[in-house]
Amino acid sequence: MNPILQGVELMLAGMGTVFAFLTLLVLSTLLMSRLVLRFAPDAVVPPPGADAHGPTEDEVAAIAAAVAHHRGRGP
Amino acid sequence: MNPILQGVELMLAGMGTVFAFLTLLVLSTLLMSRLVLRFAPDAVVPPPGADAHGPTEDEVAAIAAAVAHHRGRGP
Amino acid sequence: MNPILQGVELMLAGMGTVFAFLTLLVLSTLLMSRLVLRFAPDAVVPPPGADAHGPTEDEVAAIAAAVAHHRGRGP
Amino acid sequence: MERLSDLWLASGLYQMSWGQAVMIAVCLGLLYLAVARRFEPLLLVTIGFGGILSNLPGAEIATGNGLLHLTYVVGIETGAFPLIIFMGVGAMTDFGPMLANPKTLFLGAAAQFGIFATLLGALGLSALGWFDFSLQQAAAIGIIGGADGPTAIYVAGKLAPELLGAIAVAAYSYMALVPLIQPPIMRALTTARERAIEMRQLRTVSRVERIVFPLLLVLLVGLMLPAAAPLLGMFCFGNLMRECGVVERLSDTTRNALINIVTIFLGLAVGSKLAADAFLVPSTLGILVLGMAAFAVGTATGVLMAKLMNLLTREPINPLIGAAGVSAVPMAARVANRVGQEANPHNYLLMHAMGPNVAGVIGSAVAAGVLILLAGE
Amino acid sequence: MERLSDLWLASGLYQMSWGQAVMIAVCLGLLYLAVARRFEPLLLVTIGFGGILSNLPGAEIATGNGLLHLTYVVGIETGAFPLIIFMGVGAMTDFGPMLANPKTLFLGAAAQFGIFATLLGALGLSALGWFDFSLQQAAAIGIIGGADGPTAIYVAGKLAPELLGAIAVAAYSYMALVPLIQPPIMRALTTARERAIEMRQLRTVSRVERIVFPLLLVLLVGLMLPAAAPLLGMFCFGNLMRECGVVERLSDTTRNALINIVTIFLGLAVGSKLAADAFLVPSTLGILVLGMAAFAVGTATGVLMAKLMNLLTREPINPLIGAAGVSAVPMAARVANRVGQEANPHNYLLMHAMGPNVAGVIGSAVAAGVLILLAGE
Amino acid sequence: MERLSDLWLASGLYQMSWGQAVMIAVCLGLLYLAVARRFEPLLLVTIGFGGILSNLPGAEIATGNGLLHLTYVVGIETGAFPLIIFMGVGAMTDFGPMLANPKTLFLGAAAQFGIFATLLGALGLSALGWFDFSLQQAAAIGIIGGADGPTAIYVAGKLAPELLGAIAVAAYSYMALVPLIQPPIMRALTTARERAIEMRQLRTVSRVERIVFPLLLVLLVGLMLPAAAPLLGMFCFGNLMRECGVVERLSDTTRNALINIVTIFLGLAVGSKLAADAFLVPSTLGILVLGMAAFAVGTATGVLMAKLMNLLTREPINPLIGAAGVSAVPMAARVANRVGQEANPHNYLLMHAMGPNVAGVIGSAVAAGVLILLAGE
Ligand code: NA
Ligand code: NA
Ligand code: NA
Repeated sequence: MNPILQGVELMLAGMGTVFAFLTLLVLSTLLMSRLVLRFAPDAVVPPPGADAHGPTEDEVAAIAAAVAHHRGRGP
Repeated sequence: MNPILQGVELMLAGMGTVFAFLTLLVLSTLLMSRLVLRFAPDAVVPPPGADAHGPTEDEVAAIAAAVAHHRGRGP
Repeated sequence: MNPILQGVELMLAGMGTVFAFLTLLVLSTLLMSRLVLRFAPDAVVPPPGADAHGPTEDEVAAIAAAVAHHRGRGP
Repeated sequence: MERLSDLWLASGLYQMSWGQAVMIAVCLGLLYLAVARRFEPLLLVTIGFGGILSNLPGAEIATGNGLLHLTYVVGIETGAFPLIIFMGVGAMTDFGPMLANPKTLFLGAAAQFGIFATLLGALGLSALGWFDFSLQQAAAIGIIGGADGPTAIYVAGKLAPELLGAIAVAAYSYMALVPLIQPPIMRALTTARERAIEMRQLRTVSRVERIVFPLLLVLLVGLMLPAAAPLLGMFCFGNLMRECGVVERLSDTTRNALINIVTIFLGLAVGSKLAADAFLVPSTLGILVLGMAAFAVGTATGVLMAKLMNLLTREPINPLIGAAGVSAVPMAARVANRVGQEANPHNYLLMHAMGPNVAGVIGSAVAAGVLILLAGE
Repeated sequence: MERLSDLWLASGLYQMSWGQAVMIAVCLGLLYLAVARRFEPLLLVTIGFGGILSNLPGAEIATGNGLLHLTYVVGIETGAFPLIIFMGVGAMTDFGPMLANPKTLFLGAAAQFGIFATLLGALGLSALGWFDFSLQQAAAIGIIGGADGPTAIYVAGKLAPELLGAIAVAAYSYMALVPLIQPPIMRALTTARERAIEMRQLRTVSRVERIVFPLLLVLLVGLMLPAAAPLLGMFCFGNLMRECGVVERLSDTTRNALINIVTIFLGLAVGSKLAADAFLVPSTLGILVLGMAAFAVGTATGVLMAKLMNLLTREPINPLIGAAGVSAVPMAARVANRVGQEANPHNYLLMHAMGPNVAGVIGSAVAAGVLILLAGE
Repeated sequence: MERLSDLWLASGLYQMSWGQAVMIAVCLGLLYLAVARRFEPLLLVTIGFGGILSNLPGAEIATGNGLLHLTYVVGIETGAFPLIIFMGVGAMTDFGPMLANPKTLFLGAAAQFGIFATLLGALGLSALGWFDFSLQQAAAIGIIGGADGPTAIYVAGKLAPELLGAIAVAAYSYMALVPLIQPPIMRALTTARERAIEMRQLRTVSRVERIVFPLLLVLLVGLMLPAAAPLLGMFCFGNLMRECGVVERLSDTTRNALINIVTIFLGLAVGSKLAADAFLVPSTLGILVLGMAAFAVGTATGVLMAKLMNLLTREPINPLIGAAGVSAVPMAARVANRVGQEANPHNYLLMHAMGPNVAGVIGSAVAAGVLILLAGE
């Protein structure tokens, strides 16, 4: 078969699949979100990593800032 | 041979070995401890990891606690 | 060939190559440094690792020291 | 048009079997337990997700040159992953409580009876014609009673790789279920007064003892039972790195980056054994039932051994800590502590239970060595 | 004397070809861009240095039993390295903005047109007789338009390993050049008023949604297009570890030690494909030109799709965020934000652009699956 | 009964040879030195424990499909582990002092005489009939004088894998013994006045110089001696990652998690070469004696070279820093500093000694290249 034709066919199949897949993903995501928000609403949203052991980088940075703040206004 | 008999034999050999091994381990551990405490007593027991470089997770947590404590009672 | 002779030959070739290579390296390093200092002088020398994300071990240590200092002279 | 039909023929929807759909549901269930109930999440998240990937028809991740199959071949067929995990576990293990009271090693020995009783049970069910387990398979099922993930995977990889998926799932699931499985058995076998026994505070253990112990253990296992030497050797190596105090950077990497990396790939590789055609077979049901029995029997014999020791020795032992002898570190020790506090709120058994707990790791590694040696081939 | 001549015959000076000298200069150029201009430094430093090592004649690092060649065989021929990197990327990806506004997934779909247009372009240039790309090669070149390094390397490794060096260099270079390539196209296709559109603030996304989404995605891809399941499966696995909150230690290692280690060896292995005889061929020039076109077309179709959606839906979309649909995470999202602020200083598009940005990752992985399925063999 | 006899026949006690018992004692000695005396603990703990495991009869860890043997095949036969370690060492190395005073490179050249003198010595002992070392073996023994672990393991793996255990143990042991071996030689060859020489403070080195140097070095080695390019190339790659400032996350992982992981497995794999039948042979004694000589000769020629340079150049050099040219980073530089302070308490030689110290690493990698090229095959 003419390679250009093959390419066109591949483009149609490819973009078709990409759009079909992402359309399905949009629909199922919307459905999923609706179901989750109805049946499993979590009032507080713990940030990912909240269960991590030990202080995170951000926390350490916060500590550093706190110390800096304290020292800045110290005697 | 009857597989059940094989199993019984394996159980006897297995539990026998486990107990024999752990009995030997108990005896040699008691002996080892006695020898160590007699010939190589270390007055202070440095916690494992004392040689680690940099602050440990616990130390960082302690720092965080210290800062929090300080801020809590601050003006 | 006599292995000792082979060894002597290898020693001559080896030490010769080592000295030749390192002489070339000295010369090209001197040349490189001269070129760099002329054409690409950087007034401030940022320490390596300055671009690292998050506080470094040293910084955390500094925080720890700061807290310790503060607590030491606290009430 | 032809392209469309190619796409359809290659789709999962077209190719999926009922078994694969069931297995995906099972794996979603494992993930639910891991995430919502925190059942051994490190392993059940990775195994569960690996299981999903392995049941997507056409993805070919768990076959041929697929990543999960290659990982299985490289890491589990060779035994490398469980051994490295065991090294990491060694680098996390504190032998202090056991060294302070070496008698607790006997509790770790007694609890291994669950392994061999289950082995016999598996052979019995086969004799009844309900299942058809060979001696190797029965031994691999028994090791679930060791309550120790890497040991179970190592032994199953050697003796019965075709059952590895079910054995690993059973081992980790029941380890997570220890707080449900053990307390009724512990209460049934003890009086309230026994459960209230307070134990003498443990002595301090010196640094030299901690350093010498892993060397003593590896030499003893080398002399007595070399078949257990790979498992216990790597365990002792990790522990020596931890305790010797001069290779802290290696020890730290071993119990963090290295064990984490290997855990991820171990879990995925075990997941590759959850493909429907291998997992949805009657023997899986047998493995799940027998594995539960293994935990129960081990718990019971651990408690009974503690009671026996109370008859024979002067210093009182709270029999609850015998249940920690199955291992399931540190869950079983926590369970012993909790059940003890129900009977006596001033009772702090946690440290006392850590002794039999780590002894159980040694005990099941020794049992593993015997099984590999005598049931292997 | 003979030894001296051996040394001279074995020296690089004696053996070096012009091509190797040129390639070393090219690699020094890549290193310059990476270090002085911060062009994708993680990959261009490692690829560039690997390229230098591969063009030292007589060193034999990139051939036979040389380290770089072994790394290539173990890590890229098997697909392991790009898949592991993708897992790490998943562990770094926040699907929140996309979940808050799933419509932006369409932008990530539209921008994949760059891939297929480029594929057609490669076949067209071959029909004109300028180059001689097979269908497989054209598909591998097209994937540069996915603007996603690991996807490009994975597809090229499967379909056209002989072009992998050029494709990887093009993909990472153009990802670094996104701030230069995209803005003119974005401005040309939009009015100042469109660029000034402010978007409604995104809703908060719940933790459960974040956990369920990767499972939904992997199941959908398994049902629809299993050929994309390895890539998207590992991506979803990383993301699940990140979001589930119970395996933080695995997630942390995945997005730090593990992805860093694999990046180093991936870069060196890709560098091993920069040997002069494989890289200094006319097709490389074609790949560079076509790759640039792929980015441009994808940017354009992303923007145009956003304009089309504005015609069809009520809630206004700033068409600039369509350009982020090519992926090039997070560079393209930042570019959209910057161009938006030029038109309206109060316009904060960054979060809105992250949706199409990560959608573009999914979109190009789906496209990769189609290409592997239909152009493979 | 039969089972009992199986267990006995499989036990270590039954199978152990005298040689294995001796080797276990030797390994316990290495562990003692590593832990109690802090002799190169990172390597001697891992090698020593690997050696114990390899001498447990019946454990079969260091043979066949045993973990240590597989590790050896994958990591040392391919050269991958020493090369990765060298990359990590590069990421830890500061070339600043050497760049500030490039003349010190000559000291690193002179100290390599220890390598070639030892090679001759090994051939001489063979000519006398005391030992029977081939040219390859003599070259591998000589490289102990490079005082650089990964280089020694890399060369021994290529030229004389059968001697690798003894060579690695000798190299790391003598590196740990540098504070005992070097000072007497340094004092014997210098006057108190020479040792008291203070050196001019080093100039600041710019960031660009630091970045360009590893590139200059890898290109020079590629042009002059490609056989040394794998070693020095990986070393330069690590150093470039360190200095370029844009891939800090890769550089950090390289000098932490990655080098730690590889060190663990390198040590275990080297330990697998400490099995009694390979190690308890007369040639090991020869290797230990020759290795000691290698360190001594290298120290001496380094010091003498510094004295020669003092005759030829204006700016005075403290001859003690010549001893640091053997490498043994950073121990030898510290020794030079300490001996210098004995003669003149205001003398801070540490930074000055770091120049020849890292030059010694380059020098012995070049020597390794020559040996592999001319003695190989
Ligand atoms: Na156990
Ligand atoms: Na994309
Ligand atoms: Na050296």
